[in-house]
Amino acid sequence: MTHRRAAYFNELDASGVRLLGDRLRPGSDATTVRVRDADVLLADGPFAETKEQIAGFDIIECADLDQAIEVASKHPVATFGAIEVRPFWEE
Amino acid sequence: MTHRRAAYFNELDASGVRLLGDRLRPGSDATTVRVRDADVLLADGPFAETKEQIAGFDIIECADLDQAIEVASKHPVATFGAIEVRPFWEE
Amino acid sequence: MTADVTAALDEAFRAEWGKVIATLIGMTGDWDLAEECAQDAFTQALRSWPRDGVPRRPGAWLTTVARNRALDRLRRHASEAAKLQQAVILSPPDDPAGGAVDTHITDDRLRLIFTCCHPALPLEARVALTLRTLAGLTTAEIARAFLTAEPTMAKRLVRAKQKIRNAAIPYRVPPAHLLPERTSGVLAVLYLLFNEGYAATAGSRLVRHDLCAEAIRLARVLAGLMPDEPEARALLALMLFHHSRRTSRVNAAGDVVTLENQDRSLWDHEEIGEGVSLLAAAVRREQRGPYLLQAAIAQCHATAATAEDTDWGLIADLYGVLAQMVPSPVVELNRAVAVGMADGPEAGLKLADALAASGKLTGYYLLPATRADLLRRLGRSAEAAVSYREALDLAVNDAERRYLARRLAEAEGTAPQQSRA
Amino acid sequence: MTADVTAALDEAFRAEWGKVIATLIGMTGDWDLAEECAQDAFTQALRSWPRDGVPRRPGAWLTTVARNRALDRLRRHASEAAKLQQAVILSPPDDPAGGAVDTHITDDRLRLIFTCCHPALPLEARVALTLRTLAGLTTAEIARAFLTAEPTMAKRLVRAKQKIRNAAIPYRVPPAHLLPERTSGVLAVLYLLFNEGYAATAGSRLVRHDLCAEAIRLARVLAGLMPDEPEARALLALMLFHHSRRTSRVNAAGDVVTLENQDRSLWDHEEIGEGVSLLAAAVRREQRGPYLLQAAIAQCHATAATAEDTDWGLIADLYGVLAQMVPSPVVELNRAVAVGMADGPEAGLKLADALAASGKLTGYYLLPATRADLLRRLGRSAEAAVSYREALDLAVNDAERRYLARRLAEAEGTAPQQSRA
Repeated sequence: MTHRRAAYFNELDASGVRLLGDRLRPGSDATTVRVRDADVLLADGPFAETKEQIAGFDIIECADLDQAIEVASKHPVATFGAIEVRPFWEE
Repeated sequence: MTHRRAAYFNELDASGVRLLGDRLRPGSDATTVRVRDADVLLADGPFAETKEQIAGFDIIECADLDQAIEVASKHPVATFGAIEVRPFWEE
Repeated sequence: MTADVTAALDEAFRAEWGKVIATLIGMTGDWDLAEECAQDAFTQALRSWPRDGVPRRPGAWLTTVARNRALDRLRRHASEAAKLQQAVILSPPDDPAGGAVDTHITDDRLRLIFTCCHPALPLEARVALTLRTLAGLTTAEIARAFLTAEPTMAKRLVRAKQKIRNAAIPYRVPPAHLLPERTSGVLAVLYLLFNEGYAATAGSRLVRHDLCAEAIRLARVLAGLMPDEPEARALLALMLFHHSRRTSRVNAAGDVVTLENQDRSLWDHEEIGEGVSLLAAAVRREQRGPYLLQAAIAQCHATAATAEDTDWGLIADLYGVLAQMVPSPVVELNRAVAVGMADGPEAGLKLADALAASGKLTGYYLLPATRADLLRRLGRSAEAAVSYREALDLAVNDAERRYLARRLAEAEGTAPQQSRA
Repeated sequence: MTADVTAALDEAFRAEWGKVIATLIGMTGDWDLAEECAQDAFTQALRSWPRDGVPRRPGAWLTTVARNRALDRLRRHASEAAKLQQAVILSPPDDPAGGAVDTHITDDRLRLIFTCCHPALPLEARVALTLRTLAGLTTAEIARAFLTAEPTMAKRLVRAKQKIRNAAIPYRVPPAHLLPERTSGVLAVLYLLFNEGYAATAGSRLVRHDLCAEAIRLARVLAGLMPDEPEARALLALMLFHHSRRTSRVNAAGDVVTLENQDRSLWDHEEIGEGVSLLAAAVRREQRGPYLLQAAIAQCHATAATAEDTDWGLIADLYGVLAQMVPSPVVELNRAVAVGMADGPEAGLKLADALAASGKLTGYYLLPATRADLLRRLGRSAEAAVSYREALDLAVNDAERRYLARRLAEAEGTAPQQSRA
């Protein structure tokens, strides 16, 4: 991990905003599972055939979207990739 | 939550395989954050413009891919959607 | 109902709708509930004002009625106990006379406008939501104004409100470090709204609702709410300068009349006067934002007694500063026009040619149209004709096309030469 | 080096490569290390066998050398202490004589084949990995066999090994509840391999390496490793029946010779005999899988003394059972052909027409080709010509196209009628 990455995650963890997070192996190591007519169908690779793939995730607890955007915009990946901020489903 | 869903997740949690997991709000509630030339650029919606969107995730701890496939194939969504099994990055 | 009461209701609706909504969202956090209760309050006014007379402070009256309605509704839902508690905490003590309420309302309306214009919402949703919650336009009116089907617009509004709730877009004036960026986002939405209305008045489109008037009204509210923000005042001034020319921009035949040929006696000098004083106040702040520069340029035109009196040299300089602040080929093109007027067509053509060579405005009809005008003024009719034809191929607006066709005919010598401007 | 030693090395390579690799992966869990050490062991044999003579048990010798090499390498990397520990735990006590090693090897090879054919790998990777690790083909050979560039094939192999490691595809024979499904996956890969080779021998393609022979060798290994699996034996029998006809399938001009016109004295009767006894052993298990049915059909052809002796009635019945087990329009088409032979072209045409009406085989050249043959036999030349032309438009294989063109010419009466089959 680069110094910049480490600094970012240390700060996030220290602030208590990040509850959990990790990098995922690339899409080429993914296996997509579907069940159709009781058959388990496997496919090599991710479910979506887009060029962009999910590289990791962090679960953060924020007061509002502005705080989440601030956290996301400081993520090392934001400068060349994209961070998708998605709320959890609350029933 | 339907009975079938509840049964699946109860079993998963009881077996100790599922460490964590939750449903995400749909892509229409997502905000994608990019930083370019020090500007924070926001876009309404998810980063990938595919028809299929991520609806949730579960972090499971499995001995191998076969076990992960078994867990995935029993997920209520597997019969109409797809479950992407992605390993974590281990350094 | 007497005409007096009808006028009072109308006036109250225009002036108070946004305030009432803003207060109720601030109090309950529920956008749909806020809309319903505001609607209820206005319905109640429709019933009771003709009977009991118009209250001394109609805004306070409406807010109080709407707030009580909201509290009633929330109390009725025992399951929403938590919400109610929050509502009670957030709501100030009842004050039917409306003494202390106004400052609170002011804050809420500013929170509302920043929330409606939050950059995490799609641009068209920001515009629609602003028109619905702040200006009080109905979904049908907004749909008509944007030539969209009503169900589409309704869906867009529902989606936007859902996203605000589900993604937890905060209902607040952004903190200091976000304020400049978010403010310019709000101003951009209002200016887009204005331009949408302004373009429509010159095109073949019929709009029932005057988007320009709504944009000006909202800009005035914003400038009032943010007295320390010179750009808000400058935007209002800019809109007023444009708006002052609305009746002289198109002739009886529906053709565009260029600025130089407009009848300046038709201009709305009251609006121009207001723009001038707004701009003077804004300039005192010693910040030079893009709206201030654009307003200053518009002021040069608005305050010139005749087209010949226009201070093209100053306009060219202002475009030069603007181009440095917000690099844009359209600004460069306008600068070329100004230079063409200040220093002669030769100098303007040089800039326009450089811009054409850069390829940055390929496909934009105003580039060949500008080159054509400059070439015409240099007496190079054949080249002018080529450029007019090019512009004609790219233009989509009917009135613009008629203007270009007329110029093309002149350049080709197939029509009587008009008086040279 | 004497010819004896060369032959021994060659034989050892073919027989032992897969076993050595399988043992080393089982021991270290590292596919690349396993390949490198197996390569080292064979290099070592190349040096020492000519000097010291061929060891009594070449396989055990190679395995021991490769294993020691792997342990050396792992020891050298102090940082890989954990890996080494695991390796030591997993590796059986050294046994250079190879007494108890064989059963262990057997298990490992089965684990290897199931891992290579894991359904989470892309199909082409399964095939390539099987050829590389079990059959010992080089990347260059596999690339050539599949008409792929070598770097592409190398990348595919690297990717597959990475996925096995990173996605934790288990190195094992699947547990009972997964075994039937996974076994049929392995059989499918081997049959695909065989068909790839078989189709190539009749096309205009040149393959250096005989994929059919490799497929048969691997199927034989699998049938030996899974004596309780009748489908493994049946697949081997099926391959042998097809392979027995390899020399008679194409004439000197490169044209396809249909089964009925082949010179049966050219058939490899040793292979047919092996197929017959394999199938007899498989049938005793009282399970009827799709490979068993296909092998039984192939046996009907392989054991008929002349084309006229073919038991078409039995073949039609077998296709009927197969179609119920694995619904497939191609099986239906084959059934139509068999019925056409057993009960006359009228009955066959009825089935083929129903299939054509279903639209399930649209675009597949063998459907119009079959209909054309049936129409020809019914003397309906004009309709036959239309169908031959249709088939010709769809066929891609050169030899098949020549056959169809010849038949078309006959049906159109522009060529001398060949002897009717």
